[in-house]
Amino acid sequence: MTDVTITVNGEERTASVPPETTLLKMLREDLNLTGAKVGCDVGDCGACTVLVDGIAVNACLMLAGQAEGKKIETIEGLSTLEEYHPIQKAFEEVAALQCGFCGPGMIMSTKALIDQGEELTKQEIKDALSGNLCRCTGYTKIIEGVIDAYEEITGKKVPEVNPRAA
Amino acid sequence: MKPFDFVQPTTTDAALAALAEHSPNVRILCGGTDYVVELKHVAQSPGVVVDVSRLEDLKGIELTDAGLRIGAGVTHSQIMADKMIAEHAPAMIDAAHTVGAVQTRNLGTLGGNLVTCVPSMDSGPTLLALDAQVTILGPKGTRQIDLAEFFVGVRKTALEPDELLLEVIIPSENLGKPAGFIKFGLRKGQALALVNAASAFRIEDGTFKDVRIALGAVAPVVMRAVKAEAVLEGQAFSQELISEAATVAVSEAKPIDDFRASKEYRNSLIEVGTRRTLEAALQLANG
Amino acid sequence: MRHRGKGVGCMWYPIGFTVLANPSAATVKVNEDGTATLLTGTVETGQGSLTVLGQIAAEELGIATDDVHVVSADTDTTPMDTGAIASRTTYVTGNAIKLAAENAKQILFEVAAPMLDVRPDQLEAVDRKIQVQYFPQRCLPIADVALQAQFVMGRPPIGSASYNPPTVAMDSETGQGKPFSTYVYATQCAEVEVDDETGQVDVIYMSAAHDCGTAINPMLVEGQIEGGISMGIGYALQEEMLFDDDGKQINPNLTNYIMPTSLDMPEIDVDIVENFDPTGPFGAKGVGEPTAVPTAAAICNAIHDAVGVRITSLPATAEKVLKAIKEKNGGEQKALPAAE
Amino acid sequence: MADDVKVKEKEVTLESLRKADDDLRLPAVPERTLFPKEIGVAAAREQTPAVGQRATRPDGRLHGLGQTKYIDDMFFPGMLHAKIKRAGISHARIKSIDVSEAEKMPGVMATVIGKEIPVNSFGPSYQDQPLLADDIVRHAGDGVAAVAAVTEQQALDALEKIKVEYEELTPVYDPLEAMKDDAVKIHNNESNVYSSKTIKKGDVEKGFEDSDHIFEATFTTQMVEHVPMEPHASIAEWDANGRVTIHTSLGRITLGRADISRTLELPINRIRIIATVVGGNFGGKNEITTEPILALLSKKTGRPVKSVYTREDEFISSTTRHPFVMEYKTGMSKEGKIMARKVRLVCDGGAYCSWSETTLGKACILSAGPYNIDNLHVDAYAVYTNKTMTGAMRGFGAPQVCFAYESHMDDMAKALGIEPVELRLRNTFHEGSASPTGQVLEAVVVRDSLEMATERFGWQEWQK
Repeated sequence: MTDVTITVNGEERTASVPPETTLLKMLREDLNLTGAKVGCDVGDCGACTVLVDGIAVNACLMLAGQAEGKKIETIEGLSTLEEYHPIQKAFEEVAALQCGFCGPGMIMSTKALIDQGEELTKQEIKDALSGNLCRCTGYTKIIEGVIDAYEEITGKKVPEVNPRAA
Repeated sequence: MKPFDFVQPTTTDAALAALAEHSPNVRILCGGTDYVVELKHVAQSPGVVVDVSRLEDLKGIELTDAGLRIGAGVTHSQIMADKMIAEHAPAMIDAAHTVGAVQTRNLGTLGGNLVTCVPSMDSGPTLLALDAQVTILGPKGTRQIDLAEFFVGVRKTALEPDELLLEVIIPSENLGKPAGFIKFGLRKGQALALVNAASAFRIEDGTFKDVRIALGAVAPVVMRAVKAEAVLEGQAFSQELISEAATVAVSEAKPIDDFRASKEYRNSLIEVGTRRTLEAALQLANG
Repeated sequence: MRHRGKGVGCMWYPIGFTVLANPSAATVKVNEDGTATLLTGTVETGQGSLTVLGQIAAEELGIATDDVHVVSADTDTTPMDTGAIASRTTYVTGNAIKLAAENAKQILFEVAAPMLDVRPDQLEAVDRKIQVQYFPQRCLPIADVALQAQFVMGRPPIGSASYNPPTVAMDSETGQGKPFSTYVYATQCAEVEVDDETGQVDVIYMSAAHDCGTAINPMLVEGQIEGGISMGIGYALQEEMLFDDDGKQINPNLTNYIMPTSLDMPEIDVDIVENFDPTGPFGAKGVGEPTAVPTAAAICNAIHDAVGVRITSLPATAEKVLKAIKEKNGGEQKALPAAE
Repeated sequence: MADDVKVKEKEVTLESLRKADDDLRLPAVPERTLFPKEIGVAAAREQTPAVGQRATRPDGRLHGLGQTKYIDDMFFPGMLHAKIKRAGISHARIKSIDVSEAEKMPGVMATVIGKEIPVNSFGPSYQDQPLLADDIVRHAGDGVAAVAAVTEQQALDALEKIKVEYEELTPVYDPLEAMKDDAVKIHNNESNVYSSKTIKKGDVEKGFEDSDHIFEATFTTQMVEHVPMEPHASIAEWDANGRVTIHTSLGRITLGRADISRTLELPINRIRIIATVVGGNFGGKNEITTEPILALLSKKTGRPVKSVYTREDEFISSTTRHPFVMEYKTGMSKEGKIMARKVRLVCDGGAYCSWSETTLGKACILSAGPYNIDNLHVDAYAVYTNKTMTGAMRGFGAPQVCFAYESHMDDMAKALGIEPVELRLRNTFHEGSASPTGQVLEAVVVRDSLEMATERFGWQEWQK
């Protein structure tokens, strides 16, 4: 067993896990943070997306030991007792999620994207979400939610483009 | 996953020591986007897994006398965001962008992509087209070889079990060399390559010079289409010649027939990919 | 060269099981403060059906969506339901809920009638009030009536009901009969761009006009249509379970089973065709399945329009499209040297 | 030699690691999720009338906060993990199954094989599917045994120790081959055709005679998966009163409960199914899968038992969409009126019937398209093959036939020189049209939908 200490959502946590434990398994089974989901367990679906030192990763592809000492953000850490996180709020308002299983991963990818502070186009948003598979929504309302949240958080606008223009 | 031991050295010396100590029951882990997947499916424990993701020597992108040095542990996302790469080898950014999705690019490393050495790797063709070299660190010190020699076979490289890939170097004379990269996959996002192609050349006095055409996913390892290069080398540039080179490239490749695509279809893509990357490079050459 | 093309796909689709009974039952309990609890045995599988069913109960009781709490999917506590299948939830379960709410409302009316000095059949439930038809000023808050019903009259306003769509068995020789109570209709149009050298098809834009009777919740209807289109795009262009000679699946993973990502989705415009089905709850029918039905047809017709090839076997992969283009061009296509 | 010694030492370490893993690791204190205690409600939820409002979803809020508990997010004290051994062979007779070695593996608490299931068959139309194959394996994804162990890895390791002896049988994968008289029979039936449907309306031969043009075409479609993002998952817990509570990702709990009751020979009132929230269905979660197996494992061990399909399980052993072979023959007048249509549908029904009966029926009725056709003849067949079973999936046969009849329509439009949308408008159902089954249709808006979608598209003015 290895002792792994990580900072999760601002709080230092330690768990004793076998070396072959993934960060995902440690979060879900040892820290009881079940927001990140097991959708494929091989890095295809993105349902387990969490932020490690601010970047989006598939927690199923990172060994817990590799996360030692790092800052982990999960879906459970977004909202506070004071604030409903604007991404979560926007997703609720446009009904971005249907079955919801992809939701936590989708939202964490969105957070990583918006946190970068870059100006975003719709194409860049699609690109940033292409590692998060969703079967219910056709991504349409999810992208709508991301745009709303981005505009709310940054005060900037995502430019309108007509894909049909040759 | 089958149980294994995990070591996480913080210096290259410690990493080499760990490799030496546990060889041959030892494997190197860096980004894990490929190897952790493999670990989940293997029937036998690898024994010891050495995580090299914390080695400072594997990090960083910098200009040296030799050229542009990219640490083996640099992630695809870091490549995409790097200003020096954007300036000196922009085709690498196009290639990095086609690797998996954001999450894969954030974890996956350039070195890992090369070491895994699957035919469909996305980093290989551009680097081959730019005559990249790799530095290998072992118990006896470092050695430098051409990337072309590094690729030995499917999932087989020139790395010895006790060695470590340290860095990739794009020689200084090739910085800014016009190059194009294209990837054909089965969908727009998160696709494995059916065919990858990269081309690079200079135009001097209206003729093609130092032509490089590299193809991925069309042979056991990423390969150069040397006959196709020869079609162009030293010739005055013309569209017909580019098309001819693309046709010749097809004859050099040995793509497989599998469930993703037939050999015939891959051949069509090799032709189109070679032509389009040559055209892209030409556009850059013409400014 | 890239070629644009347009294509249309039109369809019809039934609601509920083919002839077979597929009943739903429901219980609606109006609480003493005028809010309500709905018990249904159907399962929320992502569509938002619980929200829609809550809206149906709320509508019948004249209260708001938020006033209804929905309890579902527990065989110990919720009534029989055939389940989330056959695009039947809004229509069949919805009808059962509407009837159950009507029964609960009837108790409220009977309690309110003497309070308002009218007959129960002269009342209606609107805006959280029980009021006299055509005399909106003669009203009582539904909360007051519910409280009265429960604690003074001793008649808790609880209603239960079931619904099964009426069908007529099909003749075994000719199939003549009435297999379904109702049908929905839809059209989708696709604009694609086809690369004639690689066969790659980009779906650029889709418009979709779907009939679902009354849209109980237009936002959720749109979500169904957009999601159905994405499934249709995968069906049209990429997805296929492949087997080896021993009957084992070659691609049982999301790396090699190619379902659409966000980058593969076009812009979509959704329209809901105005319609009212008198047999459905407040005119509603259903929308779940039909959304995935005409997409592949529209896309394949657009490919045909763009490059003149007819794909007769799905999926229309880039390889298949390129092969068809080459066959069509026959000798025109430059022959490639045969690789060893 | 020195290396060998080292490896040996290693194995001891690994073994001890595994032992340490034997202890159930359950979180002592649940982690908290923060959120403001007073999140406002969207106006649309507060408004009357309720119908027509773009009301937000209360469950959607929980999804976004990561608070929704799907089955895999539930951990009960003492809970075991179950895994199913798949046959990996598409057609075979099982000679023997030996689980004795598996039962000795660390952490393994119980195993189950098909013969232990009281009634080892289920299915919505025909009960032709075993929960675990006990005699004949009919597709490679068929389960043959189940293991419950303390950890998932222990269960997986134990699967490797299960020995199954097979006698290989000739497989048949192509539905057209499987229809032939001399084809190997997958079930103990006279024919592999297990369901057929017919619709006859008017006089189709006369209709062809009256036509100016006859068009024929054949279309085929592939097998696809639902790919719900949440794989099938269940937890079963047998209690002291002989009741079993099952948390499951099932879309139709009432009928699922009846299936479980039948397979376990247990009174319905001793079964409780809680489906809470299902992470995507699309028709794929309309049948029981492992529930009775988990119930038995729970009964044997006195512990809750959980099973979550891997993505691979999801592909190879859950239902899929039917591949179809569709032959169309349509007679047209030169003005573009459909005079007659003959359709033959063959649906690859996979190893078990599942929802194929229903799919075939719907496909048969819908195959004419939303068009007035006075003379129609449709024959449809569902055929067993040694492939993953095909079942309910969003559209029940409709996406297949729609692809065919709409592709066919465009080809005819081109041949007749009639604009494709115009050709459709000349034939669409209208209020009071008689369907292929003679049903008088009401609330028909197919024309409206055509006009609306094409107008939004900009069909008329669109240029390449």
